[in-house]
Amino acid sequence: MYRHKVDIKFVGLLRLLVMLAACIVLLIFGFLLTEAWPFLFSEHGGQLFTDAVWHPTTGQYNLVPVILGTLYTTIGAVSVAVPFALATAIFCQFYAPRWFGRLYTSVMEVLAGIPSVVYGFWGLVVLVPLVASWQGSGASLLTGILVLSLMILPTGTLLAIAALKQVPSEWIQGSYALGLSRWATIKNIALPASGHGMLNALLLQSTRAIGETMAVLMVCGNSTLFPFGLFEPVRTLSANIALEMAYAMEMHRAALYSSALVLMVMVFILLFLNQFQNRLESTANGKS
Amino acid sequence: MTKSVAFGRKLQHTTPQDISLQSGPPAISIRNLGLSYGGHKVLKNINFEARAGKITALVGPSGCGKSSLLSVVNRLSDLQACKVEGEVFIAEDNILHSAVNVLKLRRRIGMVFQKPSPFPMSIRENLLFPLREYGVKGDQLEKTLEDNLRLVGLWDEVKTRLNDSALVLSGGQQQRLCFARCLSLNPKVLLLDEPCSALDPRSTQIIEALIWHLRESHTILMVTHNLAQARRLADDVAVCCLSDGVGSIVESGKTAQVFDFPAHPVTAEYLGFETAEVRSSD
Amino acid sequence: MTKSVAFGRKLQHTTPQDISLQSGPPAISIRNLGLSYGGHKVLKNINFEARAGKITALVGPSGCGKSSLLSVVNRLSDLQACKVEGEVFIAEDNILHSAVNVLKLRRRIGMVFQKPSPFPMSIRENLLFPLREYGVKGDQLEKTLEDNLRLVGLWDEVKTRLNDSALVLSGGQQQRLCFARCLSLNPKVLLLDEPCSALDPRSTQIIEALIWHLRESHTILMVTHNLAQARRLADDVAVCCLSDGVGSIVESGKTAQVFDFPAHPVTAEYLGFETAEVRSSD
Amino acid sequence: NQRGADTERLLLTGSSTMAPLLTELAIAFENQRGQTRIDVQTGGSSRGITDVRRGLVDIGMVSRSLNDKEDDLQAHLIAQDGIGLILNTANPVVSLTDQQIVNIYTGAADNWQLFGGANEPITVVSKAEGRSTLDLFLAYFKLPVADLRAHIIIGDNEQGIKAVAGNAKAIGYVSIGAAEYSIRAGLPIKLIPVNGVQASTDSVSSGLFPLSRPLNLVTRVEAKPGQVSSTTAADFIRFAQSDKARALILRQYFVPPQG
Amino acid sequence: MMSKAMSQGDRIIQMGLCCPALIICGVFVWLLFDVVSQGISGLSWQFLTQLPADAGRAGGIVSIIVSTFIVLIIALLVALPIGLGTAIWLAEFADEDQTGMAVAVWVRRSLQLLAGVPSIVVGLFGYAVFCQLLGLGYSLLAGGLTLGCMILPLLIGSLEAGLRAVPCTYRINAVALGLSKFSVIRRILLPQAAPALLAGLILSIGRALAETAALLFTSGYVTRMPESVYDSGRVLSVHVFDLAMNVPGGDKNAYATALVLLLGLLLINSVLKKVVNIWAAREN
Ligand SMILES: Nc1ncnc2c1ncn2[C@@H]1O[C@H](COP(=O)(O)OP(=O)(O)OP(=O)(O)O)[C@@H](O)[C@H]1O
Ligand SMILES: Nc1ncnc2c1ncn2[C@@H]1O[C@H](COP(=O)(O)OP(=O)(O)OP(=O)(O)O)[C@@H](O)[C@H]1O
Ligand SMILES: [Mg+2]
Ligand SMILES: [Mg+2]
Repeated sequence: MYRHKVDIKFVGLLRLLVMLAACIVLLIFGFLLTEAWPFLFSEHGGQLFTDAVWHPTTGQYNLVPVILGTLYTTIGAVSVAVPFALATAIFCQFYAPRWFGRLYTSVMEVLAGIPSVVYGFWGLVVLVPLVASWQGSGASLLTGILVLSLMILPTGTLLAIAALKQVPSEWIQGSYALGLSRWATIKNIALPASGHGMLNALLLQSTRAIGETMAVLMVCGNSTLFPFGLFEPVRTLSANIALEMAYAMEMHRAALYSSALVLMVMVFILLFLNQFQNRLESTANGKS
Repeated sequence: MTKSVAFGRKLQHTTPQDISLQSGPPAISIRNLGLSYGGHKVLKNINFEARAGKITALVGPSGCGKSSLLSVVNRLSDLQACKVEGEVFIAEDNILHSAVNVLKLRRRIGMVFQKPSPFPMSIRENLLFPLREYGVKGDQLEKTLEDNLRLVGLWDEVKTRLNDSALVLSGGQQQRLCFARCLSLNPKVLLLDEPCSALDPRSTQIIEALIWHLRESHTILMVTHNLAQARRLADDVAVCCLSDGVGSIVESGKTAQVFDFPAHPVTAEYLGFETAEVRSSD
Repeated sequence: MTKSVAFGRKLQHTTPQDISLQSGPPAISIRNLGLSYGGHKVLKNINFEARAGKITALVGPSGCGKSSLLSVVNRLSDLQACKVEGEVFIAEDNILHSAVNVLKLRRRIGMVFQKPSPFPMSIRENLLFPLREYGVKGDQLEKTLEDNLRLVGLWDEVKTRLNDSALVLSGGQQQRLCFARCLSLNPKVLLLDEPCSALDPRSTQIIEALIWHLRESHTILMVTHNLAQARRLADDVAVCCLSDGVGSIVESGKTAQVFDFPAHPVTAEYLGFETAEVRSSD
Repeated sequence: NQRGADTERLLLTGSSTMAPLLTELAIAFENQRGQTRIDVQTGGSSRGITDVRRGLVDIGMVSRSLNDKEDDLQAHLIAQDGIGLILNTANPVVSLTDQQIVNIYTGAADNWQLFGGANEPITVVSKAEGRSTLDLFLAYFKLPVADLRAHIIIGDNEQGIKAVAGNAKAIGYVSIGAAEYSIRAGLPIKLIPVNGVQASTDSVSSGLFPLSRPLNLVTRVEAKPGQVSSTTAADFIRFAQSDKARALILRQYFVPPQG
Repeated sequence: MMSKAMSQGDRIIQMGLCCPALIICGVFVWLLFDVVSQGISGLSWQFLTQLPADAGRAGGIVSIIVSTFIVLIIALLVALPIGLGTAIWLAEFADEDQTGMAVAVWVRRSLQLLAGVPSIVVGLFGYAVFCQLLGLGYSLLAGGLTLGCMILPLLIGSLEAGLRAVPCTYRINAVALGLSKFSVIRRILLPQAAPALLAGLILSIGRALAETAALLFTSGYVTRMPESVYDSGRVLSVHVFDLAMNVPGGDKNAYATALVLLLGLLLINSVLKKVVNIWAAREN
């Protein structure tokens, strides 16, 4: 491939930057691996899935309820947030008056910057008693899902709006010129054309939900028992780390780092699923 | 988005919401139309009539506002940051009235754009999805697909790859696809913005024959740079010219009349290019 | 992205990296060229010559691969997912050789596209920014700007708004701007993909005169659907036709020869459209 | 990190409970001494211990007493923190015996009716495993950690206070100082006596309250002599244990050690 | 827009879409109202200009604002070049050959993975690498670097999407003129992608300001006015966290600090938008 002189240097620089960006995760992975090593690669390793409960101070390390808790909260939060984010994005872009769209975007931008403690705090003081007055202790999977979905909504909405904005106006105009209604235009042109960006936003928000710590910690109840219902308390992997890391010693500490590794593996699986789905989609559409 | 509408007296005899889908093609009459993009005036004092069931050609130099004019007629101008004044009557209704149901209006008015832009989907879906939106179902769909692709002479070229993306078609194929898409909805008025600009002579002939065939049953307003084409096809011609950077219609009337006895010196000059020989000027 | 290159014997007498920028316009000779998009064959067995300093017109039905052919000549095909076979010689160099410096090559070969697409910047910058890239400086810039805009007849239309965005120009204005941009780099070969399709007759005449004026000093290969234009301008004509969905050159030679005594029945049929009358077919 | 050669620097890491207190102490010490700079960082008691052991910091903050395995370290008591059980003020229950508390925390008793309250399930709030408050609680009630049945597991005190304040059915245990402050600030919680002893900072300071933990500053036993920082460290520890620090400790709702 | 351009179905859908938008609005208004109403009483000129006292219950937050600002600047200084470079490579160069495409898949995957790492883990990692390995100790620099790592995925994601949305014809035209990719990117693609760039930047800044756990372990807990980037300094979100969770009676100032954070974000966002608008106007 022939390149401009400037471009040769430019690409070199870019490659360097790309390597830097890609390396960070490797470094983190390596860091976790070394910290988790004494636990993961000793006789304890299997205990993560075979022990009866999570009682690290007595040498019991069953992580399954916590993994389930993470899955439930994430799936729950994403399935609550996605319809709302999508609906509001479409509303802002196609139905609402322009000023509303602009105002809404600004508000979302600010909300995206609220520290997760504030969401957690608000959840703890407002939502937990609200749910408690209805059923259970209030600190539960349900509250966790609600707070988490609130947290990922602003960024999700913003990314969805951005994806819709990127659909070329020729296509939108062409559709309107056929006398098609807005909804037909959205359904057939805008959504498919922005699908890739939407999916990316979804993925980003799912990973964010998986990794979120503070807010979840404050409203979920954090019990390490198996969760059986919406009003039961759950603990997530990241809350587990945040709750216990400060006081954990030796094997307990290594077990916590192992749980961080488990978390990363979960994210990784999610990414693979996504890619698999992408491939399915592209073969279905018959696009090259 | 803002839009100033003339609430003229003429309106009183009609309820503009109910743009009727009567069977016959309607006449289009443009009165005192002006258009400006954010303060920059592009068209002013446009007055002319496109007769029902006839072909009216709109000719004029590049940049004089022909495309902009067309976009007013089906209210696509709503989507641009432009300001429109005056009245456009289709049959008896002033379609610039804010209460007009623009969806019905646009369904009734087909448009083919200067730059062809198929949707990012398969060739088949490009035609079928608008139909489905309008409630056409089953076998009817496939039939309409084939009929319309045949009409524009594209069927044989694409019949084996109907499921391929429409975006990889050649320029001319894209334009014909857009024409077919527009026809599949059975509009009564056709706005054609240089429908043959990307086409070879064979396709041009197919499209010209098609346009000719659509006369009578459709009111056709077409922009063309090809004066020979205008002469061949059009019943009427409107000549749009720039004066002081603003476009206006300097002359309109029966084709033969305008071409052979141009009333306006600007028209005469413009039409003079039709026959110019390049080599001789060298 | 992949690209198969014929390492023919012919190559041995030249070092392809050094596409020389000699003063005169070079001849283009295309040999056994084939092209396919991901398995779908579009062109095969293309053989013809565009003589140095002459105008060669490439005509043929829509979708037969004319644009694709042009894109091979300046290696724009590299950007598409297409496979190219055969050889394209410009002067003595096979430009399909992988070691060719495509940047120098493209600088030497100007191209005007079927769909005009100015850059999203001011009119002035559209012209000046490529020049600056090539190291042109100072007063020279302004001069080149004016000269080239005048050449394409756009100067008077835009001189007061050189700093406005080029994207709001009308279709025809955009195309002329792209032409001017291409000329400002002083190419020796011009590839024109329907340079007049978006133009009104007046601009068409300007551009045709310009093309005629650029003859001798440039080798020009132009795609056109306008057979009259081909006849007016071209020294040679190559006719590209589809057979079994694959394009190939069925006939090429001196314009008068091809038009008046077509050797091939397909050519005869195709050229027959030039004079066809639509109304009569109705 | 090496600016101002004439400035002595001291770094403290450890318990987040102690961090606000030590920040205030550090400011007071700096004002007194001049030319000194004390940075307080949190990270948990175990971080404090690890960092002191590795020699990364001069002083660690540890909110529990040192155990047998930590005899390479030396603890300097600077304050006491009592742990009291709290209920929502809407709860009519006013006292619980130790056995009743054990029953509640093991799940054997799960309704307030059993203790004269409303017919409502009990929401048990406990601390996360490994935390020194939990260890203290378990040790006092002689409960194995495996027997705990908590509905809400919390991290910091304030979370516990807010959890109980927002839920009339909840019971929890938190730092008495924090609880007293919140009660004064009007939050709907109340402290209940443990083993008949009123839970208050006074009973903690008098040594009567059974559930209390030490707040320690920790150094290495064989801190190398002659280091500037270590003398500064020694000075600072002495300052933290002096009378001048008492007021500050009280202001942070902890209990200065008696004597 | 033009309300008359709607069919019956459209109107129903508009209603249908309006509801979620209003629900969301309602919830967020509730949340914002809480923060604002509780925080506004603590807000004063003194609060913005004094140092914190009594573990944050009294005094102001000036040193904390300064620390936050420095950490944010460092994070952006680190993340912007890397993010921009990576996004450009991914969007413009990765598809050139087979290896590039394969590498791009992994780079993207690693970034998405990075987005999923819990912030507390990033914090521990930042502590291990920047504070200990690189010897920066608890410092604003270490905090900024850690934060830079955290916002990278978000930044790159939106930048790449923005670049990819620029129509291909520009690239083809530029290539046909034999222009270097560098100048095409600088003069055409980046200006065209500027709105996306801005959106990504605003998102990242929001994320950065919201971050707590990672900074607690790296930039630290010290409330003193920082004198250099090597000093430890507490950022706003850590302050909010500490006041709300660790300091009895810290709620009021926690709310006030959260409010300051929101107002600051609003200010930064609007300034950025202005700047980009002016820049875009100049470019065209
Ligand atoms: N969206 C827009 N914003 C601002 N100015 C515009 C816009 N669209 C068109 N214009 C300007 O309005 C004038 C008329 O443009 P229009 O596209 O209607 O011309 P046209 O007659 O169709 O020309 P052509 O035959 O070359 O296509 C031109 O000067 C153009 O620069
Ligand atoms: N990128 C692509 N991928 C796949 N197929 C393509 C691509 N580009 C063009 N084709 C196909 O190749 C054929 C030739 O296209 P090309 O654009 O070269 O035609 P053309 O002769 O220029 O036609 P026109 O006169 O209509 O512009 C067409 O059938 C088209 O569908
Ligand atoms: Mg036009
Ligand atoms: Mg073509």
